Amino acid sequence: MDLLKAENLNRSFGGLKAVDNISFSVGECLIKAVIGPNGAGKTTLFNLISGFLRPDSGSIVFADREIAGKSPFQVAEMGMARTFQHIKLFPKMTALENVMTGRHIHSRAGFIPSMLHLPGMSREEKFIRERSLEIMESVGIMDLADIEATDLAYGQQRAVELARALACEPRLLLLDEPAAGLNMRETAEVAGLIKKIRDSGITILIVEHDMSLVMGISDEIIVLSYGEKIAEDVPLAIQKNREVVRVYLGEDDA
Amino acid sequence: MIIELFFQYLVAGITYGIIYSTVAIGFNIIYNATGIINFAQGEFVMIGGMTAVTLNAFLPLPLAIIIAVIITMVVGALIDIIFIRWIVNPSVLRMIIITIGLSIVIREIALHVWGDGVRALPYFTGNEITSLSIAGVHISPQVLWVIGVCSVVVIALNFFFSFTLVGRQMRACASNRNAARLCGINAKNIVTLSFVLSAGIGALAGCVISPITYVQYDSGTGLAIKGFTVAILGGLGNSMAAVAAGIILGILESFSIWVLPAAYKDAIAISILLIILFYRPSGLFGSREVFRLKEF
Amino acid sequence: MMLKVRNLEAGYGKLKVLRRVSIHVKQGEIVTIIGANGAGKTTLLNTIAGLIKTQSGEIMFSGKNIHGLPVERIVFYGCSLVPEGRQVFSTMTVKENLLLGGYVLKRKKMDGAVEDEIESVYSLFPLLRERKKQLAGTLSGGEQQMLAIGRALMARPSLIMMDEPSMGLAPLIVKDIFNIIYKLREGGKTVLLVEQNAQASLRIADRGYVLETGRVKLQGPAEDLLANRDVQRAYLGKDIDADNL
Amino acid sequence: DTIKIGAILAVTGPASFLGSPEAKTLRMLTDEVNAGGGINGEKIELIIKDSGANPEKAISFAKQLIEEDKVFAIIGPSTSGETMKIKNIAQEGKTILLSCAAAEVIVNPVAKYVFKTPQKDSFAVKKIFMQMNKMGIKRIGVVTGNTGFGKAGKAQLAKIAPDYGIKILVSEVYDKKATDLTAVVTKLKSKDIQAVVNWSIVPAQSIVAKNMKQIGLNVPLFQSHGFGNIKYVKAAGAAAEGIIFPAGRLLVSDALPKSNRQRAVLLKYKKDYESKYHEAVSTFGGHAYDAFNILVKAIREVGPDREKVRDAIENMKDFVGTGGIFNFSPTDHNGLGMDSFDMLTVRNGRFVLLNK
Amino acid sequence: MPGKRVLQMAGLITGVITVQLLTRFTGTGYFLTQLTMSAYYSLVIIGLCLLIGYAGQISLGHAGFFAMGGYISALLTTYNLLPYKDNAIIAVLMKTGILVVRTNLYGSEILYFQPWVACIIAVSMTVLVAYLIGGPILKLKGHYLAMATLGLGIIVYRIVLGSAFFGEADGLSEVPAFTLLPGLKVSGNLSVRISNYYIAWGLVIIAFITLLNLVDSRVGRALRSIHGAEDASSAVGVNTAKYKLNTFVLSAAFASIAGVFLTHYNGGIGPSEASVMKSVRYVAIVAVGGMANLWGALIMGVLLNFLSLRGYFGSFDDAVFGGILIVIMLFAPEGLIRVDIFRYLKRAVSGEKAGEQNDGSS
Ligand SMILES: Nc1ncnc2c1ncn2[C@@H]1O[C@H](COP(=O)(O)OP(=O)(O)OP(=O)(O)O)[C@@H](O)[C@H]1O
Ligand SMILES: Nc1ncnc2c1ncn2[C@@H]1O[C@H](COP(=O)(O)OP(=O)(O)OP(=O)(O)O)[C@@H](O)[C@H]1O
Ligand SMILES: [Mg+2]
Ligand SMILES: [Mg+2]
Repeated sequence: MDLLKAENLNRSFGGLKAVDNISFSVGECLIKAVIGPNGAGKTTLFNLISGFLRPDSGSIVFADREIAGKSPFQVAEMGMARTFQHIKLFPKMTALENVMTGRHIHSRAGFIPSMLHLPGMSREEKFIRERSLEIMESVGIMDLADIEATDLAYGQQRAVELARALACEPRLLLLDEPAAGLNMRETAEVAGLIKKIRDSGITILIVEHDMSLVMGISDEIIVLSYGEKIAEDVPLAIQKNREVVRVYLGEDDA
Repeated sequence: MIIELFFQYLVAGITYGIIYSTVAIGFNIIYNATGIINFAQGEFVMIGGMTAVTLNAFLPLPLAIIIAVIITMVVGALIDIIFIRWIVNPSVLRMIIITIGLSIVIREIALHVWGDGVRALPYFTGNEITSLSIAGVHISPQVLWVIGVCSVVVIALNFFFSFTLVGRQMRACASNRNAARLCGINAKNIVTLSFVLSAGIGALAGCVISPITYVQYDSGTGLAIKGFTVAILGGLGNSMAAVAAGIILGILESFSIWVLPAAYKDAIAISILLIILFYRPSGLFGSREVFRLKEF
Repeated sequence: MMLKVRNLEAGYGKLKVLRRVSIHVKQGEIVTIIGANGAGKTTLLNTIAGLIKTQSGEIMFSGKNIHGLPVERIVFYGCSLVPEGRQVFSTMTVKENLLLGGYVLKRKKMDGAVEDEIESVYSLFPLLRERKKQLAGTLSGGEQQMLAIGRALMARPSLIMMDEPSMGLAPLIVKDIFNIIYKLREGGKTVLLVEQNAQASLRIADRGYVLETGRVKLQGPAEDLLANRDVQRAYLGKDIDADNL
Repeated sequence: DTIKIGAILAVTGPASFLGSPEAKTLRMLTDEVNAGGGINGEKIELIIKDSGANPEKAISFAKQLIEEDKVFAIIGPSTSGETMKIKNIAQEGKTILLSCAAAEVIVNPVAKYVFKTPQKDSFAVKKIFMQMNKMGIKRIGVVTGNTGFGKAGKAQLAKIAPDYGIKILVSEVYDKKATDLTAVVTKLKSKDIQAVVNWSIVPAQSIVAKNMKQIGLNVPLFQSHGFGNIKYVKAAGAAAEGIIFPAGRLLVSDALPKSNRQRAVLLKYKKDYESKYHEAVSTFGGHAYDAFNILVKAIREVGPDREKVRDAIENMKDFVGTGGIFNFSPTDHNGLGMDSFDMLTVRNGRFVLLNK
Repeated sequence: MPGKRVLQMAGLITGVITVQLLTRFTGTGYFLTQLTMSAYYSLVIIGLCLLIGYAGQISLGHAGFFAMGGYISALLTTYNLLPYKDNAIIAVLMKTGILVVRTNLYGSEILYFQPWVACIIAVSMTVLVAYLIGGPILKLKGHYLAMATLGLGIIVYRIVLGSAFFGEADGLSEVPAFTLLPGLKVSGNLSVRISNYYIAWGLVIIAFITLLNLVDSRVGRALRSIHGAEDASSAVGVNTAKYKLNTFVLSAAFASIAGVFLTHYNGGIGPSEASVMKSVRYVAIVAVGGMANLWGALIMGVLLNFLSLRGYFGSFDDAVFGGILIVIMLFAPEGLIRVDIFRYLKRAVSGEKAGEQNDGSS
């Protein structure tokens, strides 16, 4: 069963076709990677899927529902979470609060109940906190919980962002360059983490330029170039694909 | 008769519009260099006008205007040096509030320096009752002066910001101050310069419009609101757009008086502004792309 | 000696990040600094560039004490920084970004050189030429990184400091970038490089430093560091691969 | 000991042209009375509160003055809106209020403790209409500022015009801070009118005059008694020539015949004020002048007893003030008649009596 | 209700009662007048604090909402409907008690809306307007949002200033007392000064506690996240448009309620309540209080309004206010009332020495 299915997606900016008639699908509990040269349209594709951009045409079906044109929060409520290429944490909030915000769709209290502090809210709040701490623990940033998120170093911020996305308990997780700014050891750790996430039943769509990561973890890879899909295959085949090597990997890739 | 009236309203609208635009341009300059709106901009206009009137008592008009503009520029520089320059990492809201505070304080100082009297420079050409009549449409020569000065300023500024290095540096500082400094730009001086420039242009505007509008210690506030409206309507940062937007707003106001009670003039003009903003959140001529990229 | 930092201490407010850091860079060298997340690499570069106030210590650049000088002065002396996270002027075009990078040349009364320099940046990054009229903020992440490097090069710095230049770039481009860095050195430039891609950066570098929680933990010729077991384990992830993949 | 007199005046803010001369006048008078030994030996303590023309502040101050300072009487406020807000408070606190604001609603219906010294707007309006009748003007346009003053004038003009057979073809309100009124006067021009009445204060009165001339609307311009300040004439320059308006006699005090009963009072006020503050007197300061003197006169007569003083004011006759000759009665808490106005005009940049 | 909140509430209530008792024993009961008025203004300010400080949406038009509440309820309770009493609708309304008759100061009869009805209509109209206009307005950002809200304020100002039935420049006067419950009425009458002090403060405390609850909850977190990074916030499922709108409407409702009550308390309202300067004042006080700091907003709101209404600044009211803005924004941009102060006080009280080295943690 495909969790996500995109058909004939198009999106252009001015005259530039950033996403040009792309179709693909992601099966449940798989890791699918999107790679391609800078400016190929990977982030744009993510933005289309997660509702941040409206496709010019095409359809996106997520969990059997059409989501093209839906707004980001609706898509999120349906079980899709994402991270951003440029880290977007909530400033003036601690790392823990950032992650707790990620629990938004799994808690209920609205304006009036919150204002009146109706019974049951303390329990909900306590649960949010505990669950968030668990998630932070699993990502290995428990000890950063009380530090203001934007004061953290780059790599730590990435981890908080990932934890926040995980706090949504999504069915599909979109990761835009999760290993950017991490050293090789940390990258390897992230690779392990992503696999763990996948094994816990979350489908993952990932954009990443670090080939050691991509080739190591992904089940399938799509390659974009100038907005078009130029290849879609398993990692080994992609590594050998002439076109991909020419536009993206370079000749003597290790 | 109807045609004649139409043109008379049109001329009135253009007059209003040009007055608003001259103020809006000053907003845009500081905005372009710092990304903030200087709510004390109206006060530059007031200081310019007031100083020129005071000087004109014993100096010839052109000299009075020149010196008034220079004095206002010095005031602009001082404001930056005393209040703005040494703030590390200014947030937009903080700057807005400081400039609002400045505008209030300057107004109060002006009240104590000049009293609450109403003043004006003499008409540059002719006097209060001279008007040129073109096919039954009357226009005061001072309006032509205002239009002339405004056009020169806009063209010069447009050239300045798009094609000169200093202009570009100003925009760079607004976009990302640290990055600008890494390019070797002395961001603090650039901001001071932008204050000086906008104070000068504000003061010049204050001088040329004062025969029409008069100046008083508190005339800055009203002008500032109109100038801000026009700057936003045009799309922040673009002086040419400000003039176009100013004239559009002026004409709207003027024609609204034709058909509706004048008491609601501002309400009508602003309702239209709101409607436009709802459809074009970046203003009439502002680039939507740039708008999306701006943080605040 | 191009750059000499001694006992530098710096941080944010009361938080001390750098603790008595001493490094030096010689003329014509590529020196790389590696370290875990939050080790203080960015803080170190920003402090040298003048963006962060020093708490104590000294920074000598080309024989001048630049400690405490404003950023723009330091740039003028020939020490440029490509900041972390591609801080391009997002509301200006690519071309304008480059022109601003060339401001230092103007101040040095070398106006004619600006156009040449733009040409040479375009030939390093042909993509930028294609996008020269686009607003920098709408560029893709990688394109912005190229622009940031290009802009710093515009000043013809004698020392160029780069904070994770390969971040977010396609493998092909990463190779290019490291090639370019290598070429920069051949063109007479000195490079101080902060990289997470320790492997690649140590390969092109002459010497390296390992920074850990604000202290210089290790230093030495690049080959030695590459071969160091601790470095391999901590930064190259050599043995983790085996356990986890 | 002392007699406390409170004053709530718009010394700063949009109505400072009213409050500022009023406050100066009161200070001058207090000094004068105290220097002369006070009222029957008791000194006056003057407490001026600057409301900045904000009603909510006027309310707060009125309560403060009445409950806390326990003042004997309150002079002010300067504007009608503020006065109307504190009318009840004064009434409830049984404190005499001598308002310096123009609107007739202040004294109509009559509230026991509330008086006012400025001439009624209706008299100014009638004076203007009488003049129009003389000049054979039947169709007029009206423009008013959006202040309390303008509002009251607009209402009276509309109400009284039919009595004099005059038609108002167009009536427009403009902003008190207007910078140019070409569009408004263009609207007037498009109607078949024989004269324009402008009812406002502050610069707009000069702007109307200028803009009319500039667009070639060459009909007589009548202004309100608010034009009574020579600086507006200066501001309007050549455009001020020929403007007709009703005013108290303060502005033409020099030109009054020796026989005029107000002459001495006016000249004294003018001399005292101008030598002390080095600025021209305005009729607004005169309102405070009259209020203060009426109060002092009443206290001198019956002693500092609030009820008695109130009665004394209500029954005061023939008091010669700057605004005219006051004759109060239980039904008239203003006490001025139509004869308190003269029609003035501007000739060669100076105020002169119109029919002279 | 969490224990912390109960403590805070108890503290506030004690403070309010203490002040009243103090004025009573020192014979300075007249202070209560201005304390009551300041309380109502603070109600506007804490609502605005939620909008600006937490949700990050500036509004330079809140005086407009205050004025809408005040003016509508003033109009409904002063407009004499007696001439229309034969009209069928009016007759029905009279029967149901929605319209009632009173005699005014001068002995004539006035048929007007029962103040409760007027209050409900006024607040619902404000809420409706805020709701309708909030949608499109809140799509704007930064200076554009500032302009649009400023514009909204100006429109309200122009309408009340230009409309005869709103009394134009004079505003509306002779607004009757508002009887909340039998024996408890909102009125400026001297005899009910103390009860009015408690009405005002009761209202403020309730509002304040609900806001404290709100910002400490899931909703508060969502609001702060919108403030910081709207994109990321919607990516975790926050309906940013809805949250912004709700906050806008909530703060407008607070302003409107404050307007209604203060108008009845003052017995009238004038156009200056709708002016731009008033809106600016509200925003400035929020800033001086420290933006995202409800306590700061409340304390500065009461303090500055109290001083200004007492006339302590004399003719320098505006100048002093402008000066305060500049000085605080220059030297204490986080506001004067800071959380650390409380923390410090707590430490001082519990006898601990203020820790020197352990910053960053805790
Ligand atoms: N808002 C926009 N306006 C105009 N052009 C845009 C916009 N967003 C993206 N583009 C252009 O669309 C193309 C695709 O951009 P995108 O960010 O999707 O690339 P990417 O594949 O994520 O690249 P990278 O790996 O460098 O992040 C780029 O050329 C970019 O310049
Ligand atoms: N603006 C700031 N305010 C407070 N603390 C900060 C700030 N920026 C960084 N820090 C802290 O300083 C430490 C060092 O940060 P720095 O950015 O120098 O690390 P780095 O080595 O560059 O890490 P990375 O490889 O992730 O970029 C971190 O612990 C971080 O939390
Ligand atoms: Mg991308
Ligand atoms: Mg770093």
